Amino acid sequence: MASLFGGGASSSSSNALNQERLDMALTEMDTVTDLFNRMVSSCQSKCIARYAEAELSKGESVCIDRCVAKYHAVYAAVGEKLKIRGEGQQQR
Amino acid sequence: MASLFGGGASSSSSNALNQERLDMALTEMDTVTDLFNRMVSSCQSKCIARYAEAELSKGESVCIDRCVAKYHAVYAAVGEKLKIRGEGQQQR
Amino acid sequence: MASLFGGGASSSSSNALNQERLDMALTEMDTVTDLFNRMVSSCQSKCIARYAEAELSKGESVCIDRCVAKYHAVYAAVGEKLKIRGEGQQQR
Amino acid sequence: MDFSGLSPAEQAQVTKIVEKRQFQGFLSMYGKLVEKCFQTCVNDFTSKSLSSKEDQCVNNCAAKFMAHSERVSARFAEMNADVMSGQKNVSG
Amino acid sequence: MDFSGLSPAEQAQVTKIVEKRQFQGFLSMYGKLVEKCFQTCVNDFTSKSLSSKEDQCVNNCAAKFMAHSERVSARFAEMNADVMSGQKNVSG
Amino acid sequence: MDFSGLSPAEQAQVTKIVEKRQFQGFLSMYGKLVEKCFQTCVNDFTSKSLSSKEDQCVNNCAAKFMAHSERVSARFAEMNADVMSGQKNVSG
Repeated sequence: MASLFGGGASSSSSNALNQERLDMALTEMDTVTDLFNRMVSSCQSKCIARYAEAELSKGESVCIDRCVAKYHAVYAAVGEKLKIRGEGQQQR
Repeated sequence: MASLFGGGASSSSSNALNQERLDMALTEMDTVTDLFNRMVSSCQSKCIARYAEAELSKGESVCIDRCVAKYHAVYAAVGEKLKIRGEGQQQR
Repeated sequence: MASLFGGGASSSSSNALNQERLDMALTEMDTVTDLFNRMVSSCQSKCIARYAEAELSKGESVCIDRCVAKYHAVYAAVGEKLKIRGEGQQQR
Repeated sequence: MDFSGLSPAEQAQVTKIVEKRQFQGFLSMYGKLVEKCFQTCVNDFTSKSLSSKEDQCVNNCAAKFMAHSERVSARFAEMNADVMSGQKNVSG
Repeated sequence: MDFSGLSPAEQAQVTKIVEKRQFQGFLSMYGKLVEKCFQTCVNDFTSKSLSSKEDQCVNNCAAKFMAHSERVSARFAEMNADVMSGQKNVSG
Repeated sequence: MDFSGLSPAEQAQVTKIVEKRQFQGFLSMYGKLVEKCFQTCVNDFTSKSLSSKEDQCVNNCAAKFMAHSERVSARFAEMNADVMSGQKNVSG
Protein backbone atom coordinates (compact mmCIF):
# COMPACT_ATOMS: atom_id res chain seq x y z
CA MET A 1 0.00 0.00 0.00
CA ALA A 2 2.86 2.30 0.85
CA SER A 3 3.43 3.29 -2.76
CA LEU A 4 -0.04 4.76 -3.07
CA PHE A 5 0.85 8.00 -1.37
CA GLY A 6 4.36 8.33 -2.74
CA GLY A 7 7.32 9.33 -0.59
CA GLY A 8 5.28 11.26 1.97
CA ALA A 9 6.42 14.33 3.89
CA SER A 10 10.02 14.48 5.03
CA SER A 11 10.74 15.03 8.73
CA SER A 12 9.47 18.39 9.90
CA SER A 13 8.48 19.87 13.22
CA SER A 14 5.76 22.19 11.92
CA ASN A 15 2.36 21.46 13.44
CA ALA A 16 0.54 22.07 10.18
CA LEU A 17 2.61 19.47 8.41
CA ASN A 18 2.12 16.98 11.22
CA GLN A 19 -1.64 17.39 11.00
CA GLU A 20 -1.37 16.80 7.28
CA ARG A 21 0.78 13.73 7.83
CA LEU A 22 -1.74 12.45 10.35
CA ASP A 23 -4.60 13.01 7.90
CA MET A 24 -2.64 11.17 5.25
CA ALA A 25 -2.03 8.22 7.55
CA LEU A 26 -5.74 8.10 8.42
CA THR A 27 -6.77 8.30 4.76
CA GLU A 28 -4.35 5.47 4.03
CA MET A 29 -5.88 3.45 6.87
CA ASP A 30 -9.37 4.03 5.47
CA THR A 31 -8.18 2.98 2.01
CA VAL A 32 -6.70 -0.26 3.30
CA THR A 33 -9.88 -0.92 5.29
CA ASP A 34 -12.03 -0.35 2.20
CA LEU A 35 -9.80 -2.65 0.15
CA PHE A 36 -10.02 -5.33 2.84
CA ASN A 37 -13.81 -5.07 3.15
CA ARG A 38 -14.35 -5.33 -0.60
CA MET A 39 -11.94 -8.28 -0.74
CA VAL A 40 -13.84 -10.09 2.03
CA SER A 41 -17.14 -9.52 0.28
CA SER A 42 -15.86 -10.43 -3.21
CA CYS A 43 -14.13 -13.61 -2.04
CA GLN A 44 -17.28 -14.54 -0.12
CA SER A 45 -19.33 -14.42 -3.28
CA LYS A 46 -16.64 -16.25 -5.30
CA CYS A 47 -15.65 -18.96 -2.80
CA ILE A 48 -18.38 -19.62 -0.24
CA ALA A 49 -21.24 -21.59 -1.73
CA ARG A 50 -23.20 -22.40 1.42
CA TYR A 51 -23.41 -21.39 5.05
CA ALA A 52 -24.91 -24.63 6.38
CA GLU A 53 -21.69 -25.86 8.02
CA ALA A 54 -19.74 -23.85 10.57
CA GLU A 55 -16.29 -24.65 9.12
CA LEU A 56 -14.62 -23.73 5.87
CA SER A 57 -14.15 -26.76 3.61
CA LYS A 58 -10.70 -27.55 2.18
CA GLY A 59 -11.81 -26.34 -1.25
CA GLU A 60 -13.19 -23.09 0.15
CA SER A 61 -9.97 -22.44 2.06
CA VAL A 62 -7.81 -22.92 -1.03
CA CYS A 63 -10.18 -20.75 -3.05
CA ILE A 64 -9.94 -17.94 -0.46
CA ASP A 65 -6.13 -17.97 -0.54
CA ARG A 66 -6.07 -17.66 -4.33
CA CYS A 67 -8.89 -15.14 -4.32
CA VAL A 68 -6.94 -12.82 -2.01
CA ALA A 69 -3.85 -13.11 -4.23
CA LYS A 70 -5.84 -12.41 -7.40
CA TYR A 71 -7.77 -9.54 -5.85
CA HIS A 72 -4.49 -7.99 -4.84
CA ALA A 73 -3.15 -8.44 -8.37
CA VAL A 74 -6.20 -6.69 -9.85
CA TYR A 75 -5.81 -3.88 -7.32
CA ALA A 76 -2.17 -3.41 -8.31
CA ALA A 77 -2.86 -3.62 -12.06
CA VAL A 78 -5.66 -1.06 -11.88
CA GLY A 79 -3.55 1.21 -9.67
CA GLU A 80 -0.79 1.12 -12.27
CA LYS A 81 -3.27 2.00 -14.99
CA LEU A 82 -4.73 4.93 -13.01
CA LYS A 83 -1.21 6.18 -12.27
CA ILE A 84 -0.24 6.24 -15.94
CA ARG A 85 -3.53 7.91 -16.76
CA GLY A 86 -3.03 10.52 -14.05
CA GLU A 87 0.48 11.32 -15.29
CA GLY A 88 -0.85 11.65 -18.83
CA GLN A 89 -3.46 14.16 -17.70
CA GLN A 90 -0.92 16.27 -15.80
CA GLN A 91 1.28 16.64 -18.88
CA ARG A 92 -1.51 18.14 -20.95
CA MET B 1 -29.23 -1.87 22.33
CA ALA B 2 -28.11 -0.53 25.71
CA SER B 3 -26.30 -3.74 26.64
CA LEU B 4 -23.89 -3.38 23.71
CA PHE B 5 -21.73 -0.80 25.42
CA GLY B 6 -21.92 -2.23 28.92
CA GLY B 7 -22.56 -0.12 31.99
CA GLY B 8 -21.09 3.10 30.58
CA ALA B 9 -19.13 5.74 32.48
CA SER B 10 -20.33 6.72 35.94
CA SER B 11 -21.11 10.36 36.67
CA SER B 12 -18.01 12.54 36.38
CA SER B 13 -17.34 16.20 35.77
CA SER B 14 -14.08 15.73 33.81
CA ASN B 15 -14.25 17.16 30.30
CA ALA B 16 -12.28 14.28 28.82
CA LEU B 17 -14.73 11.75 30.17
CA ASN B 18 -17.69 13.75 28.94
CA GLN B 19 -16.25 13.88 25.45
CA GLU B 20 -15.77 10.13 25.64
CA ARG B 21 -19.32 9.63 26.82
CA LEU B 22 -20.55 11.81 23.99
CA ASP B 23 -18.51 9.82 21.46
CA MET B 24 -19.94 6.62 22.88
CA ALA B 25 -23.49 7.90 22.58
CA LEU B 26 -22.84 8.94 18.98
CA THR B 27 -21.28 5.59 18.12
CA GLU B 28 -24.30 3.89 19.64
CA MET B 29 -26.59 6.11 17.56
CA ASP B 30 -24.67 5.17 14.41
CA THR B 31 -24.92 1.50 15.31
CA VAL B 32 -28.67 1.68 15.80
CA THR B 33 -29.01 3.60 12.52
CA ASP B 34 -26.96 0.99 10.67
CA LEU B 35 -29.06 -1.81 12.19
CA PHE B 36 -32.26 -0.02 11.18
CA ASN B 37 -31.05 0.62 7.63
CA ARG B 38 -30.03 -2.99 7.08
CA MET B 39 -33.33 -4.14 8.57
CA VAL B 40 -35.30 -1.91 6.18
CA SER B 41 -33.34 -3.19 3.21
CA SER B 42 -33.47 -6.88 4.23
CA CYS B 43 -37.20 -6.81 4.99
CA GLN B 44 -37.76 -5.05 1.67
CA SER B 45 -36.14 -7.89 -0.21
CA LYS B 46 -37.94 -10.54 1.89
CA CYS B 47 -41.44 -9.01 2.02
CA ILE B 48 -42.06 -6.58 -0.84
CA ALA B 49 -42.64 -8.39 -4.09
CA ARG B 50 -43.79 -5.49 -6.26
CA TYR B 51 -43.88 -1.74 -6.25
CA ALA B 52 -46.82 -1.31 -8.63
CA GLU B 53 -49.33 -0.32 -5.93
CA ALA B 54 -48.78 2.55 -3.53
CA GLU B 55 -50.03 0.72 -0.42
CA LEU B 56 -48.69 -2.23 1.50
CA SER B 57 -50.89 -5.29 1.12
CA LYS B 58 -52.13 -7.12 4.23
CA GLY B 59 -49.70 -9.97 3.55
CA GLU B 60 -46.76 -7.58 3.15
CA SER B 61 -47.64 -5.79 6.39
CA VAL B 62 -47.73 -9.01 8.38
CA CYS B 63 -44.49 -10.14 6.75
CA ILE B 64 -42.77 -6.87 7.74
CA ASP B 65 -43.83 -7.22 11.39
CA ARG B 66 -42.42 -10.75 11.59
CA CYS B 67 -39.35 -9.79 9.60
CA VAL B 68 -38.47 -7.05 12.09
CA ALA B 69 -38.91 -9.47 15.00
CA LYS B 70 -36.78 -12.15 13.35
CA TYR B 71 -34.09 -9.68 12.28
CA HIS B 72 -33.89 -8.51 15.87
CA ALA B 73 -33.60 -12.09 17.08
CA VAL B 74 -30.73 -12.78 14.66
CA TYR B 75 -29.03 -9.57 15.80
CA ALA B 76 -29.29 -10.63 19.43
CA ALA B 77 -28.17 -14.22 18.79
CA VAL B 78 -25.12 -13.10 16.81
CA GLY B 79 -24.29 -10.48 19.45
CA GLU B 80 -24.37 -13.17 22.11
CA LYS B 81 -22.05 -15.34 20.02
CA LEU B 82 -19.59 -12.50 19.44
CA LYS B 83 -19.61 -11.67 23.15
CA ILE B 84 -18.73 -15.24 24.17
CA ARG B 85 -16.06 -15.31 21.50
CA GLY B 86 -14.62 -11.97 22.68
CA GLU B 87 -14.48 -13.18 26.28
CA GLY B 88 -12.79 -16.38 25.15
CA GLN B 89 -10.09 -14.38 23.33
CA GLN B 90 -9.41 -12.16 26.35
CA GLN B 91 -8.77 -15.17 28.57
CA ARG B 92 -6.02 -16.51 26.34
CA MET C 1 -29.68 20.77 -6.65
CA ALA C 2 -29.82 24.30 -5.28
CA SER C 3 -33.51 24.08 -4.47
CA LEU C 4 -32.95 21.26 -2.02
CA PHE C 5 -31.78 23.50 0.78
CA GLY C 6 -34.13 26.40 0.11
CA GLY C 7 -33.04 30.01 0.28
CA GLY C 8 -30.14 29.43 2.66
CA ALA C 9 -28.82 31.87 5.23
CA SER C 10 -28.77 35.55 4.36
CA SER C 11 -25.47 37.44 4.54
CA SER C 12 -24.15 37.65 8.09
CA SER C 13 -20.78 38.15 9.69
CA SER C 14 -21.41 35.94 12.74
CA ASN C 15 -18.95 33.07 13.00
CA ALA C 16 -21.59 30.63 14.14
CA LEU C 17 -23.69 31.31 11.07
CA ASN C 18 -20.68 30.99 8.78
CA GLN C 19 -19.86 27.61 10.27
CA GLU C 20 -23.46 26.64 9.67
CA ARG C 21 -23.30 27.86 6.09
CA LEU C 22 -20.10 25.89 5.59
CA ASP C 23 -21.71 22.75 7.02
CA MET C 24 -24.67 23.26 4.72
CA ALA C 25 -22.41 23.61 1.67
CA LEU C 26 -20.56 20.43 2.65
CA THR C 27 -23.79 18.51 3.22
CA GLU C 28 -24.96 19.67 -0.20
CA MET C 29 -21.68 18.50 -1.72
CA ASP C 30 -22.10 15.09 -0.09
CA THR C 31 -25.67 14.88 -1.38
CA VAL C 32 -24.61 15.65 -4.94
CA THR C 33 -21.78 13.12 -4.66
CA ASP C 34 -24.17 10.44 -3.41
CA LEU C 35 -26.61 11.22 -6.24
CA PHE C 36 -23.79 11.00 -8.78
CA ASN C 37 -22.45 7.72 -7.37
CA ARG C 38 -25.86 6.07 -7.40
CA MET C 39 -26.46 7.37 -10.93
CA VAL C 40 -23.16 5.89 -12.14
CA SER C 41 -23.95 2.54 -10.57
CA SER C 42 -27.59 2.45 -11.77
CA CYS C 43 -26.72 3.43 -15.33
CA GLN C 44 -23.96 0.84 -15.31
CA SER C 45 -26.43 -1.90 -14.52
CA LYS C 46 -28.97 -0.56 -17.03
CA CYS C 47 -26.67 0.26 -19.98
CA ILE C 48 -23.40 -1.70 -19.83
CA ALA C 49 -23.90 -5.30 -20.82
CA ARG C 50 -20.29 -6.43 -21.08
CA TYR C 51 -16.82 -5.29 -20.10
CA ALA C 52 -14.90 -7.22 -22.76
CA GLU C 53 -14.12 -4.17 -24.93
CA ALA C 54 -12.39 -1.06 -23.63
CA GLU C 55 -14.66 1.44 -25.40
CA LEU C 56 -18.31 2.31 -24.99
CA SER C 57 -20.39 1.19 -27.97
CA LYS C 58 -22.66 3.69 -29.74
CA GLY C 59 -25.72 2.04 -28.20
CA GLU C 60 -24.23 2.13 -24.71
CA SER C 61 -23.35 5.82 -25.08
CA VAL C 62 -26.88 6.77 -26.12
CA CYS C 63 -28.29 4.64 -23.31
CA ILE C 64 -26.09 6.43 -20.75
CA ASP C 65 -27.23 9.88 -21.92
CA ARG C 66 -30.88 8.93 -21.57
CA CYS C 67 -30.26 7.09 -18.32
CA VAL C 68 -28.75 10.23 -16.75
CA ALA C 69 -31.73 12.31 -17.92
CA LYS C 70 -34.25 9.79 -16.59
CA TYR C 71 -32.42 9.33 -13.31
CA HIS C 72 -32.48 13.07 -12.84
CA ALA C 73 -36.20 13.14 -13.61
CA VAL C 74 -36.89 10.45 -11.00
CA TYR C 75 -34.77 12.36 -8.47
CA ALA C 76 -36.77 15.54 -9.12
CA ALA C 77 -40.15 13.77 -9.04
CA VAL C 78 -39.37 12.01 -5.76
CA GLY C 79 -38.00 15.25 -4.25
CA GLU C 80 -41.26 17.00 -5.16
CA LYS C 81 -43.24 14.21 -3.51
CA LEU C 82 -41.14 14.32 -0.32
CA LYS C 83 -41.49 18.10 -0.18
CA ILE C 84 -45.30 17.95 -0.36
CA ARG C 85 -45.30 15.20 2.24
CA GLY C 86 -42.99 17.19 4.55
CA GLU C 87 -45.21 20.27 4.28
CA GLY C 88 -48.26 18.13 5.04
CA GLN C 89 -46.60 16.80 8.22
CA GLN C 90 -45.63 20.28 9.45
CA GLN C 91 -49.23 21.48 9.21
CA ARG C 92 -50.49 18.77 11.53
CA MET D 1 -29.70 6.14 24.85
CA ASP D 2 -29.32 7.74 28.24
CA PHE D 3 -28.25 11.38 28.16
CA SER D 4 -29.41 12.13 31.71
CA GLY D 5 -25.86 12.56 33.03
CA LEU D 6 -25.09 15.39 30.60
CA SER D 7 -25.06 19.10 31.46
CA PRO D 8 -27.57 21.40 29.68
CA ALA D 9 -24.78 22.69 27.40
CA GLU D 10 -23.85 19.13 26.47
CA GLN D 11 -27.48 18.25 25.87
CA ALA D 12 -27.78 21.21 23.49
CA GLN D 13 -24.69 19.97 21.65
CA VAL D 14 -26.14 16.45 21.46
CA THR D 15 -29.47 17.81 20.18
CA LYS D 16 -27.66 19.66 17.41
CA ILE D 17 -25.68 16.59 16.40
CA VAL D 18 -28.80 14.42 16.52
CA GLU D 19 -30.66 16.88 14.28
CA LYS D 20 -27.75 16.90 11.83
CA ARG D 21 -27.73 13.10 11.68
CA GLN D 22 -31.49 13.01 11.23
CA PHE D 23 -31.15 15.35 8.27
CA GLN D 24 -28.33 13.22 6.86
CA GLY D 25 -30.53 10.17 7.45
CA PHE D 26 -33.33 11.83 5.49
CA LEU D 27 -30.96 12.60 2.60
CA SER D 28 -29.64 9.05 2.62
CA MET D 29 -33.18 7.66 2.56
CA TYR D 30 -33.99 9.99 -0.35
CA GLY D 31 -30.97 8.71 -2.29
CA LYS D 32 -31.81 5.06 -1.68
CA LEU D 33 -35.48 5.56 -2.55
CA VAL D 34 -34.56 7.19 -5.88
CA GLU D 35 -32.15 4.37 -6.74
CA LYS D 36 -34.64 1.64 -5.81
CA CYS D 37 -37.56 3.18 -7.70
CA PHE D 38 -35.41 4.03 -10.71
CA GLN D 39 -34.14 0.43 -10.85
CA THR D 40 -37.69 -0.90 -10.44
CA CYS D 41 -39.60 1.40 -12.77
CA VAL D 42 -37.29 2.57 -15.54
CA ASN D 43 -36.31 -0.03 -18.10
CA ASP D 44 -36.82 1.72 -21.42
CA PHE D 45 -34.02 3.86 -22.82
CA THR D 46 -35.45 4.70 -26.23
CA SER D 47 -36.41 8.15 -24.94
CA LYS D 48 -34.87 10.62 -22.49
CA SER D 49 -38.04 11.65 -20.68
CA LEU D 50 -40.11 9.53 -18.33
CA SER D 51 -43.22 7.94 -19.82
CA SER D 52 -46.46 8.48 -17.92
CA LYS D 53 -46.37 4.80 -17.01
CA GLU D 54 -42.88 5.15 -15.56
CA ASP D 55 -43.90 8.30 -13.73
CA GLN D 56 -46.90 6.53 -12.18
CA CYS D 57 -44.71 3.59 -11.18
CA VAL D 58 -42.21 5.95 -9.50
CA ASN D 59 -45.03 7.61 -7.57
CA ASN D 60 -46.39 4.30 -6.31
CA CYS D 61 -42.92 2.96 -5.61
CA ALA D 62 -42.01 6.03 -3.54
CA ALA D 63 -45.22 5.78 -1.52
CA LYS D 64 -44.68 2.08 -0.88
CA PHE D 65 -41.02 2.54 -0.04
CA MET D 66 -41.95 5.10 2.60
CA ALA D 67 -44.84 3.04 3.96
CA HIS D 68 -42.41 0.14 4.35
CA SER D 69 -39.76 2.27 6.13
CA GLU D 70 -42.38 3.71 8.47
CA ARG D 71 -43.76 0.30 9.37
CA VAL D 72 -40.27 -1.06 10.07
CA SER D 73 -39.54 2.06 12.10
CA ALA D 74 -42.71 1.67 14.21
CA ARG D 75 -42.04 -2.03 14.95
CA PHE D 76 -38.38 -1.30 15.66
CA ALA D 77 -39.30 1.41 18.16
CA GLU D 78 -41.76 -0.91 19.95
CA MET D 79 -39.09 -3.58 20.13
CA ASN D 80 -36.51 -1.21 21.62
CA ALA D 81 -39.07 0.05 24.13
CA ASP D 82 -39.72 -3.57 25.16
CA VAL D 83 -35.99 -4.19 25.58
CA MET D 84 -35.63 -1.04 27.70
CA SER D 85 -38.59 -1.77 29.99
CA GLY D 86 -37.38 -5.37 30.31
CA GLN D 87 -34.00 -4.09 31.51
CA LYS D 88 -35.63 -1.77 34.03
CA ASN D 89 -37.68 -4.62 35.44
CA VAL D 90 -34.57 -6.70 35.88
CA SER D 91 -32.40 -3.99 37.38
CA GLY D 92 -34.93 -2.24 39.60
CA MET E 1 -22.93 25.73 -4.84
CA ASP E 2 -22.62 29.38 -3.98
CA PHE E 3 -19.59 30.28 -1.89
CA SER E 4 -19.63 34.00 -2.81
CA GLY E 5 -20.66 35.07 0.69
CA LEU E 6 -17.54 33.55 2.26
CA SER E 7 -14.43 35.45 3.34
CA PRO E 8 -11.09 34.62 1.64
CA ALA E 9 -10.01 32.61 4.70
CA GLU E 10 -13.24 30.63 4.57
CA GLN E 11 -12.86 30.07 0.84
CA ALA E 12 -9.36 28.67 1.42
CA GLN E 13 -10.80 26.34 4.05
CA VAL E 14 -13.53 25.24 1.65
CA THR E 15 -10.98 24.66 -1.12
CA LYS E 16 -8.96 22.42 1.17
CA ILE E 17 -12.02 20.41 2.21
CA VAL E 18 -13.17 20.13 -1.41
CA GLU E 19 -9.73 18.85 -2.45
CA LYS E 20 -9.77 16.33 0.37
CA ARG E 21 -13.20 15.04 -0.69
CA GLN E 22 -12.10 14.88 -4.31
CA PHE E 23 -9.16 12.72 -3.29
CA GLN E 24 -11.45 10.54 -1.17
CA GLY E 25 -13.80 10.35 -4.14
CA PHE E 26 -10.93 9.18 -6.34
CA LEU E 27 -10.00 6.49 -3.79
CA SER E 28 -13.61 5.37 -3.53
CA MET E 29 -13.89 5.15 -7.34
CA TYR E 30 -10.65 3.13 -7.40
CA GLY E 31 -12.07 0.67 -4.82
CA LYS E 32 -15.35 0.25 -6.69
CA LEU E 33 -13.61 -0.19 -10.03
CA VAL E 34 -11.37 -2.94 -8.65
CA GLU E 35 -14.34 -4.75 -7.12
CA LYS E 36 -16.42 -4.51 -10.29
CA CYS E 37 -13.64 -5.65 -12.62
CA PHE E 38 -12.55 -8.42 -10.27
CA GLN E 39 -16.15 -9.70 -10.09
CA THR E 40 -16.49 -9.45 -13.87
CA CYS E 41 -13.15 -10.85 -15.00
CA VAL E 42 -11.89 -13.32 -12.39
CA ASN E 43 -13.76 -16.60 -12.15
CA ASP E 44 -11.03 -19.19 -12.08
CA PHE E 45 -9.42 -20.10 -8.77
CA THR E 46 -7.25 -23.01 -9.83
CA SER E 47 -4.23 -20.70 -9.78
CA LYS E 48 -3.14 -17.74 -7.65
CA SER E 49 -1.85 -15.50 -10.43
CA LEU E 50 -3.92 -13.72 -13.06
CA SER E 51 -4.05 -15.40 -16.47
CA SER E 52 -3.25 -13.19 -19.46
CA LYS E 53 -6.90 -13.41 -20.44
CA GLU E 54 -7.98 -12.17 -17.01
CA ASP E 55 -5.38 -9.43 -17.13
CA GLN E 56 -6.64 -8.27 -20.53
CA CYS E 57 -10.23 -8.34 -19.30
CA VAL E 58 -9.29 -6.21 -16.26
CA ASN E 59 -7.58 -3.68 -18.53
CA ASN E 60 -10.59 -3.37 -20.80
CA CYS E 61 -13.00 -3.33 -17.87
CA ALA E 62 -11.07 -0.52 -16.15
CA ALA E 63 -11.04 1.56 -19.34
CA LYS E 64 -14.75 1.02 -19.89
CA PHE E 65 -15.59 1.70 -16.25
CA MET E 66 -13.82 5.05 -16.48
CA ALA E 67 -15.32 5.93 -19.85
CA HIS E 68 -18.74 5.26 -18.34
CA SER E 69 -18.08 7.40 -15.25
CA GLU E 70 -16.77 10.24 -17.38
CA ARG E 71 -19.77 10.19 -19.68
CA VAL E 72 -22.19 10.20 -16.75
CA SER E 73 -20.16 13.01 -15.19
CA ALA E 74 -20.29 15.12 -18.37
CA ARG E 75 -24.06 14.69 -18.80
CA PHE E 76 -24.61 15.31 -15.10
CA ALA E 77 -22.65 18.58 -15.24
CA GLU E 78 -24.66 19.77 -18.28
CA MET E 79 -27.87 18.95 -16.48
CA ASN E 80 -26.86 20.86 -13.36
CA ALA E 81 -25.78 23.82 -15.49
CA ASP E 82 -29.22 23.78 -17.15
CA VAL E 83 -30.95 23.72 -13.77
CA MET E 84 -28.82 26.64 -12.54
CA SER E 85 -29.36 28.83 -15.60
CA GLY E 86 -33.07 27.98 -15.47
CA GLN E 87 -33.21 29.23 -11.89
CA LYS E 88 -31.39 32.44 -12.81
CA ASN E 89 -33.82 33.11 -15.62
CA VAL E 90 -36.72 32.68 -13.25
CA SER E 91 -35.31 34.75 -10.40
CA GLY E 92 -33.56 37.56 -12.38
CA MET F 1 2.00 2.65 7.78
CA ASP F 2 5.03 4.47 9.08
CA PHE F 3 4.39 6.52 12.23
CA SER F 4 8.06 6.69 13.26
CA GLY F 5 8.30 10.42 12.53
CA LEU F 6 5.58 11.27 15.04
CA SER F 7 6.12 12.61 18.57
CA PRO F 8 4.93 10.50 21.55
CA ALA F 9 1.90 12.78 21.97
CA GLU F 10 1.02 12.33 18.30
CA GLN F 11 1.48 8.57 18.56
CA ALA F 12 -0.94 8.50 21.52
CA GLN F 13 -3.44 10.44 19.41
CA VAL F 14 -2.98 8.01 16.53
CA THR F 15 -3.39 5.03 18.85
CA LYS F 16 -6.68 6.44 20.12
CA ILE F 17 -7.97 7.05 16.60
CA VAL F 18 -6.85 3.59 15.48
CA GLU F 19 -8.65 1.99 18.43
CA LYS F 20 -11.79 3.96 17.62
CA ARG F 21 -11.70 2.80 13.99
CA GLN F 22 -11.08 -0.77 15.05
CA PHE F 23 -14.18 -0.62 17.23
CA GLN F 24 -16.16 0.92 14.38
CA GLY F 25 -14.79 -1.81 12.13
CA PHE F 26 -15.99 -4.44 14.59
CA LEU F 27 -19.47 -2.87 14.66
CA SER F 28 -19.57 -2.69 10.89
CA MET F 29 -18.55 -6.36 10.62
CA TYR F 30 -21.27 -7.25 13.14
CA GLY F 31 -23.89 -5.41 11.06
CA LYS F 32 -22.81 -7.10 7.81
CA LEU F 33 -22.69 -10.54 9.41
CA VAL F 34 -26.23 -10.17 10.75
CA GLU F 35 -27.53 -9.04 7.37
CA LYS F 36 -25.78 -11.85 5.49
CA CYS F 37 -26.89 -14.61 7.88
CA PHE F 38 -30.42 -13.24 8.10
CA GLN F 39 -30.65 -13.20 4.30
CA THR F 40 -29.20 -16.71 4.09
CA CYS F 41 -31.05 -18.43 6.92
CA VAL F 42 -34.44 -16.76 7.37
CA ASN F 43 -36.99 -17.35 4.66
CA ASP F 44 -40.13 -18.24 6.53
CA PHE F 45 -42.40 -15.46 7.76
CA THR F 46 -45.34 -17.49 9.02
CA SER F 47 -44.08 -16.98 12.59
CA LYS F 48 -42.32 -14.14 14.44
CA SER F 49 -39.80 -16.21 16.36
CA LEU F 50 -36.81 -18.05 14.92
CA SER F 51 -37.29 -21.79 14.37
CA SER F 52 -34.59 -24.05 15.84
CA LYS F 53 -33.49 -24.80 12.27
CA GLU F 54 -33.09 -21.09 11.53
CA ASP F 55 -31.27 -20.58 14.80
CA GLN F 56 -28.83 -23.40 13.99
CA CYS F 57 -28.27 -22.00 10.51
CA VAL F 58 -27.51 -18.54 11.95
CA ASN F 59 -24.99 -20.08 14.35
CA ASN F 60 -23.19 -21.95 11.58
CA CYS F 61 -23.37 -18.98 9.25
CA ALA F 62 -21.85 -16.65 11.85
CA ALA F 63 -19.01 -19.08 12.53
CA LYS F 64 -18.30 -19.50 8.83
CA PHE F 65 -18.53 -15.78 8.15
CA MET F 66 -15.91 -15.12 10.81
CA ALA F 67 -13.69 -17.98 9.69
CA HIS F 68 -13.78 -16.49 6.19
CA SER F 69 -12.95 -12.97 7.38
CA GLU F 70 -10.09 -14.26 9.50
CA ARG F 71 -8.60 -16.27 6.66
CA VAL F 72 -8.80 -13.29 4.28
CA SER F 73 -7.27 -11.12 7.00
CA ALA F 74 -4.35 -13.52 7.54
CA ARG F 75 -3.57 -13.80 3.80
CA PHE F 76 -3.95 -10.05 3.38
CA ALA F 77 -1.49 -9.37 6.20
CA GLU F 78 1.07 -11.79 4.69
CA MET F 79 0.68 -10.08 1.34
CA ASN F 80 1.22 -6.61 2.80
CA ALA F 81 4.25 -7.87 4.74
CA ASP F 82 5.67 -9.24 1.46
CA VAL F 83 5.12 -5.90 -0.27
CA MET F 84 6.80 -4.04 2.59
CA SER F 85 9.86 -6.31 2.74
CA GLY F 86 10.10 -6.20 -1.06
CA GLN F 87 10.25 -2.41 -0.91
CA LYS F 88 12.96 -2.52 1.74
CA ASN F 89 15.08 -4.86 -0.37
CA VAL F 90 14.80 -2.53 -3.31
CA SER F 91 15.52 0.67 -1.44
CA GLY F 92 18.27 -0.59 0.94
